[in-house]
Amino acid sequence: MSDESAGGLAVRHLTKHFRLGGLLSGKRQVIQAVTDVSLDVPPGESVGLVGESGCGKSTVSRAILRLTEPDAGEVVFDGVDIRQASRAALRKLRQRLQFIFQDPYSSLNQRRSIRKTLEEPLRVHRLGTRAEIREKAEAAIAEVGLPLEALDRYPHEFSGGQRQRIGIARALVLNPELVVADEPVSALDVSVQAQILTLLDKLKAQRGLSFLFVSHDLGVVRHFCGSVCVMYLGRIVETGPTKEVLDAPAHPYTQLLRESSPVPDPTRRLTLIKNEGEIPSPADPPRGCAFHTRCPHRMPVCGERLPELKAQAPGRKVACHLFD
Amino acid sequence: MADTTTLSAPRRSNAILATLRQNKLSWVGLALLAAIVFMAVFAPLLAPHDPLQQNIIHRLEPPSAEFLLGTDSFGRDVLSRLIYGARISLMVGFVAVAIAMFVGSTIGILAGYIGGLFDQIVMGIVDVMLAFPTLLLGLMIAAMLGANLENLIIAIAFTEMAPFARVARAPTIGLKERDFVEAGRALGFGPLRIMGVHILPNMASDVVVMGSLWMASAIRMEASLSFIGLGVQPPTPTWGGMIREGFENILTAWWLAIFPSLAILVTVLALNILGDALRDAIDPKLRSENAA
Amino acid sequence: MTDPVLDVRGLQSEFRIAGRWYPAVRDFTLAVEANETVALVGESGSGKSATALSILRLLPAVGARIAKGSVMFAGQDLARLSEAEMIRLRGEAIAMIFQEPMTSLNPTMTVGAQIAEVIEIHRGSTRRSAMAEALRLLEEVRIPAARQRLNDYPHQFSGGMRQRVMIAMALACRPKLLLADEPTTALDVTIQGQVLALLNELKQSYGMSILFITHNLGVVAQMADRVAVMYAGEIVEFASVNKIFEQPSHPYTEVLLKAMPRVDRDSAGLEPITGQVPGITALPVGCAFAPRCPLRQPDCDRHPALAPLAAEADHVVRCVVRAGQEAAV
Amino acid sequence: MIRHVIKRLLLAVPTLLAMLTVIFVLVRLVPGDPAIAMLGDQATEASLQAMRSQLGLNEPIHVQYVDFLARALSGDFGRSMTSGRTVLEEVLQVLPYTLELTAAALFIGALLGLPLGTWAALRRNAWPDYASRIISLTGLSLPGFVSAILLLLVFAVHLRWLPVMSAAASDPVDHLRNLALPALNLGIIMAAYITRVTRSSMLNVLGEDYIRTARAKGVSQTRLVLRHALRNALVPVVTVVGLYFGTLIGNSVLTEIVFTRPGLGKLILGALTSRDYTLLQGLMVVFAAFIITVNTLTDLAYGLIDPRVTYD
Repeated sequence: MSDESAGGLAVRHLTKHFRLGGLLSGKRQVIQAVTDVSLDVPPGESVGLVGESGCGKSTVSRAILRLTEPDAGEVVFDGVDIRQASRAALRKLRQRLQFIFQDPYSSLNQRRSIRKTLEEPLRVHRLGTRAEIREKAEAAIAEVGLPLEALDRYPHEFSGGQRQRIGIARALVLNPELVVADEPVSALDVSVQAQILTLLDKLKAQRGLSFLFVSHDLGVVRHFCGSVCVMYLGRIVETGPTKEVLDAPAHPYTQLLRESSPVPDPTRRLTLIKNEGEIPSPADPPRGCAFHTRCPHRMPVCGERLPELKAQAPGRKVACHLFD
Repeated sequence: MADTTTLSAPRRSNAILATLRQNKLSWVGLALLAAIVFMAVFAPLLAPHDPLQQNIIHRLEPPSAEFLLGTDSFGRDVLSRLIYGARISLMVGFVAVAIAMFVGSTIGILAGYIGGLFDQIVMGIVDVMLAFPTLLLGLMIAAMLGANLENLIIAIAFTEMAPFARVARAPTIGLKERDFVEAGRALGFGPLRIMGVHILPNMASDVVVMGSLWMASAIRMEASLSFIGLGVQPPTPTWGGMIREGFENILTAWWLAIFPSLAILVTVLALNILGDALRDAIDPKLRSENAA
Repeated sequence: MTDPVLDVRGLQSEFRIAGRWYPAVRDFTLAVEANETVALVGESGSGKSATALSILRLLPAVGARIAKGSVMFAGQDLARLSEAEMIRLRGEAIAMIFQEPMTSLNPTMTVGAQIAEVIEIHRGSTRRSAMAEALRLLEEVRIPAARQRLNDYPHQFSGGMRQRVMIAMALACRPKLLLADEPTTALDVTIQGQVLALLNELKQSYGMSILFITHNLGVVAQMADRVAVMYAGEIVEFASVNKIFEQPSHPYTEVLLKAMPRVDRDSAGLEPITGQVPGITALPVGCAFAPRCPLRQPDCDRHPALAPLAAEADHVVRCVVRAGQEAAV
Repeated sequence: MIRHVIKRLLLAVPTLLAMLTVIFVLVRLVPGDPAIAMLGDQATEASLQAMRSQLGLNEPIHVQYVDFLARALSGDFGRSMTSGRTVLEEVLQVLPYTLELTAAALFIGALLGLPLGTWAALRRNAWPDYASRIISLTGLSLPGFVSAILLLLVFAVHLRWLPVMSAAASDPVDHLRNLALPALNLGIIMAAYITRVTRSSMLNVLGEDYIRTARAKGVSQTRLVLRHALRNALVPVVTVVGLYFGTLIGNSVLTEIVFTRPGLGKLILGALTSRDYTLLQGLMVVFAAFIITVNTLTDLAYGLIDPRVTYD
């Protein structure tokens, strides 16, 4: 695989299947949320993870921080496998990897002031004296563009966009190197979304942060991410530099995704290419290539054999039998 | 600073108090409850007669100027016994619910947070306990342990543990999935900190509200057990015991059964009104409906 | 040109909060022509959904009211009809579809029964013929194996399929006007494409008009003939779709367009503005957008009226800076 | 649907086992010697020994457990110590009275509670709402024996419309007259619960998106309530009826005592006062079986009301 330079994140063959239903309750089924996903986030880079609901993009992001325990695979950060790490090592790693959530309303504890929310991680990790911790919290709130008075208020006093800033500040206090952001702007209105994206741009540039950026919005990913991984039903179907992938998508699913994304330009209305069928359930994915049931280019082989994710051009990989 | 956002003016928000202020009925409940607690605390000062003093000459007298609520078959003053009876009812209700609340909600939080097989087994047991009629369960336990104050409290506390476990578990599971708890895990917080600092305060109000409703139920149960004869034994005055005596004389002395019945009704009703109002206040769905 | 299908004038809808009435929709004037799609675009809190609910008089019975204005439809003022007359009209001449396909269908009735119900109510058909018509409608919105699915319950359908059922239900009585409130917002983008294409096709074959409510400018560009941009309960700009995107004239419209990262080309940098949409209890006295506006002037303290841009009668803007001083009220 | 029924029936088996286990543990947790408890302090050592072996107390605990389970599952709950008849005979003799009483109470409860709760929800924060809330709150604050005594004082003692004692009667009219007050007593309490839950569940349903859809379709108010809202609102109502069935049985015990009516309640009280240990244990098993049956019926009712349940 590509370079595993120090400091970066390397995910290898990550798999997570959820078992639903038990002995007595419900139908027993296995949701194949993520299967054999490998990706790299080099230091200082932003990698986008896009796909539609149920494609497993959120599960990947959560499994990386062990918010859900993966079934198999490796998650290596700066040479340490997070899944094998000792308790102490994991505690250290937690400081270097942080998470930003989608819903600004549920990501903050209603009953704790912003100051407590921001100081708590520093206290738990014993990072500095009382005065130092106070200073760090104040620096973080200023860095996300909120006034210092915000520290002594409670979450319900803030708007969605402001809460998202606080969530970002909380992720920043531990001074992480990599931030995993799960749809951080999709709950926000366009004008507020632009504010948060601009803030994240600034943090990326000033702090040299790397991002794994999960989103369903190709426009947002094009703006924020240098490279992109497209997922469909638990697997990565295409990766490469964002511009190239979006301007000249190779995988038929990426093409469909790109052509279905509406463009704010009435002179370029979509003449939707053959777009039929539903997204299959991850509990019962089709055999072979998971996309073959909807694919306009399907061939007999597509229903039988799983296409491998292979290099198709420099920096670009596609999992499709068209490129065999 | 281009990207500094401004804050709206700070607003004082204590939605629970605000809702209580609006709900006039809750004030009635609160006032009634305060009066009953006052009566229980200052019973020796308020009672016109000794509740245990028998007086054969005055037996089964209807309400009069001297005996405002009449006398019982031993000639004891019904009003004084009623005032002292409040002590047993409130004490049993409060202590039993406090025990049930503590044990039950600890079980509920642990089951909800740990989840998996542990949760299934614990909640299975809780469900079986819930399925038994509380009164029957209390009846059995009190009968087997023997009728006295401690056993009465144990019996009631035991039957009411299961509902508290259920009440504590549901929000725990909801909160466990919430992003701020996940954020705590991502930040490296331990399970005790997450349960104690992030989950407990967010669900405590649910449990406390249930507490006031279940205290009503505990007082009802105490009265029922005393009525059957499995409560605190005579001659100690209890409302349930007084009704039992009144029931035996129902055709001749109506006042014996009526007044303790009303006392129980008022106490339980006051607690239910209060609990209801509190529940409305903490339920964000109901609250937003009220606001709009 | 013939009369417009829907002609709303000076509509004001209010909500009661803590005992006082506050306007969620203000001075709303808009006409929808026959077989035309008018998009109502704005962020949350802009009053676009409240507008649609006001037209169909579906605002909550308690705590909400239409305070002013008229809603002319087929020669009647809907704001003044009795509830019984409105019931006859809903689902018959005007239909509505909603944002959440997962919760907008009754979980305890089969989809066939839910579609047939509209026909039974308004056409007085028998259950049998209504079900036959329901089947035809399901086929028309391209539900695969419609005959088998007629007696299925909503939970057996995916989100996209449920939205198709909603559309079938809305079309059952061939309405003249369809109110579509964010019909694709909850759907995945590839499914959104399917539903938008279907709506465009049905609009042609049924000859109906659509009032399409959305926050997504990309969807607006796909669907609309004319566009009304809403902010804080008011229309701030109204023009043909080409004008809106080529020559956005209200500073808020410009901001919206610049703030949206595009999939088809690189954006050098987004140009966000600070602040957020004001709540309906705290509306500024003058221009509602002034506190966030880069073009703000002293005159903006006065509340501006919708006024045509110079020499363009069909492009109106609520801005003293852009549409001339004399328009201020 | 058939799969659903089978699954629910299978689900009842482990619950029954769990309940039997709880009963077994509970009975054995009692401090002191049950033989002494039963025969009294004056009993001779020989008669105590005989009692212990008769109760199987000399066996190791796991043998006792298996024996208890095996007997219980085969319907053998032992013999009453006082009457000498089998527990099953004792129970079957009075069961019809309790069943009749609870069924009548459920009927009255639903008849009063469903319309009252619906009306309150439709007139939220108007007088029907307040009235129904106060009435239902009072209803569920009343201990069963208090309301029973109040009813007795008013209808039997004061007005003399109905009999004070309601024992068995051969004449059907007398039978109904005997049933009237106890059933009304339990029915009022049940109605209080049903009113409350119907109101809140109806309020929830009326706020649902699909109710708005129905209104947008031009559905009239009556049809909206009867056809779209009521069925969906019924699910929590059934849950609560199932859940409060235990409370209903508990209250039926008190009711039977006050009205001196035969039934399980009287039987249990007799067992308690005569310290009839086997009868008590047997009665608990009968109650457990009763409650599991009700819970299973409740689950099956969900399947009839809500199609989502049967298809999961």
